[in-house]
Amino acid sequence: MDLKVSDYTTDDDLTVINVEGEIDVYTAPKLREKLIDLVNKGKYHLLVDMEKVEFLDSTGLGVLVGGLKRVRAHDGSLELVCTQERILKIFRITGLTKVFGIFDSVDDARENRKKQK
Amino acid sequence: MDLKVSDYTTDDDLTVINVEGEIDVYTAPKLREKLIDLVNKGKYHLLVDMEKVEFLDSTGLGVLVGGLKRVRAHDGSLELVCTQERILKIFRITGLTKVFGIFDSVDDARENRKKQK
Amino acid sequence: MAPEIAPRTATVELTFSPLPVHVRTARLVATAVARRGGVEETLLDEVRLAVGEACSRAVEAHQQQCPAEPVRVELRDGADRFEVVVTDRVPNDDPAAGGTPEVSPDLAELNGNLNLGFAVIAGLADDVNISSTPSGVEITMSWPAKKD
Amino acid sequence: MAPEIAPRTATVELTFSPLPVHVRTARLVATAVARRGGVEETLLDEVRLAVGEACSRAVEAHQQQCPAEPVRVELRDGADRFEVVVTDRVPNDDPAAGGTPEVSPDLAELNGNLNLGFAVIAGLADDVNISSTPSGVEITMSWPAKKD
Ligand SMILES: Nc1ncnc2c1ncn2[C@@H]1O[C@H](COP(=O)(O)OP(=O)(O)O)[C@@H](O)[C@H]1O
Ligand SMILES: Nc1ncnc2c1ncn2[C@@H]1O[C@H](COP(=O)(O)OP(=O)(O)O)[C@@H](O)[C@H]1O
Repeated sequence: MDLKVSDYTTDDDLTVINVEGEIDVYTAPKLREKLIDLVNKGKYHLLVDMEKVEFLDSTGLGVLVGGLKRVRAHDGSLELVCTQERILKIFRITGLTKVFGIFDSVDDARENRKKQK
Repeated sequence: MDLKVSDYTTDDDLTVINVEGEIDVYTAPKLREKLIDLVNKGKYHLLVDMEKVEFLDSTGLGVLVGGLKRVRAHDGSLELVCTQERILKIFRITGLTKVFGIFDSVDDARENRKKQK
Repeated sequence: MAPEIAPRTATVELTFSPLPVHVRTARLVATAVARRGGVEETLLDEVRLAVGEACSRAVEAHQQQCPAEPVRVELRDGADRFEVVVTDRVPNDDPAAGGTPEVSPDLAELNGNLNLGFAVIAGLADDVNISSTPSGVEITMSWPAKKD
Repeated sequence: MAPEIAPRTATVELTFSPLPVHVRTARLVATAVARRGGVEETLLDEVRLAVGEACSRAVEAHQQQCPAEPVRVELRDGADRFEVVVTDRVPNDDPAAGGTPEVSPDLAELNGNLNLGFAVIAGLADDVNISSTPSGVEITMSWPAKKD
């Protein structure tokens, strides 16, 4: 029920953030702090893995949008891994599928990143 | 969460009632009907298997006491199988451990019944 | 709200039509709020059961005397105690006097002996107070809670 | 209570101090009552999310303007609809006008764009009504329910 957030950085300089649990008005501050913290440490290419997210509300969306704004200020990127229909639906309803790159797996996102370089 | 009640009669004429789920103010009527039904069918030796009961409140206790009264009117018996501490606690708090025979297993109860014959 | 609420006490209040099914909702809410309020896991079973008993009792009383009135459960997440107050609106019904005379024997059996319910509450709550007022019966129960 | 309640409608009402943690309790209760009220399993996710959004919005508004006042959620288990009414007590706050001007940018970010919340509610509830009255904002949402 609560939120677990952890991260690691790949050798191609992508920081993957694993999020597990419910991202809601109660737990979103934790994710927000993590994103701010990473940007402060100079990590500007973020990939949020949402596969273990059980619940996401608009507060969580707001935090992701906020993170995107932060990394963009440094020419960075914030992309998502998400295949769960119930979570994707929320991005779709709010039109945010057009704002975030959404991938089926961490590997897909890394592949895409290599292509763009 | 809801209550499942089923029964079978052994060849030594003991009717075992399997109860699964929560016995509370909402579901107790179902158990009560089952007990009444069995007594009406001439089953006077009942053994209620509580091993799969997840919750029991005083309404459930009341139904068991009511069943006991009914079978006693026919020189019958109503005994219980229960090893779950959280359920036993409720019988203890209300003093009903003195009223019901409580066994560790259906086999134990049948063994005891043979001895008494 | 009762006057004794400390200003910083967070409260959740649930009111519901007097139906047995809503006793389950009350148990669910009480357990969830107690858990978050720092009541130890080992005590949550007791909270669930005691709150259920108090609500069952209130539902039964309302069904007989005022089926249109809701039952009220207040959950107070205080500094070091988690407190639950279950209030019915059946005036001058003395709960400890044992059984309501008008109940049909079947219903009384179905709902258990009222005193069984009280025995359960008394055996489970860390601290219990039952007060019968002109506007109804108020059962206050509490358990220790740890803040972290 | 609102005048439109049919006499036989069973209701559950939850009021809570405006804290994010209680939004979880509201979600929990709404989902449980909807399930029992006959709302299809496939719609429960929508109920959970929409009720959470409406409550988050009310909690945010109360925290800024009236932190001592509780937020109210009414669940009406009617004949063929399950209805949820979330009421705040922030007067003349026009929710659809987009954002409260006094909010610090950080808080606004944290709580999401208010319009995102409304977008979610509008996208999920089968039927939504938002009314801003002198005593507060009332969001009414409903879903079909089957009785058996
Ligand atoms: N989805 C649900 N809807 C209604 N009632 C529920 C639901 N889940 C649990 N309950 C009830 O609420 C009580 C507490 O629930 P919960 O805290 O989930 O129990 P547990 O700790 O046993 O998992 C239970 O006694 C049960 O009756
Ligand atoms: N024990 C609990 N205490 C508080 N909140 C809970 C609890 N269990 C679930 N919740 C919250 O209530 C909502 C609905 O719970 P539930 O019906 O049990 O969910 P699910 O159908 O996913 O099992 C969830 O979004 C979760 O935030």
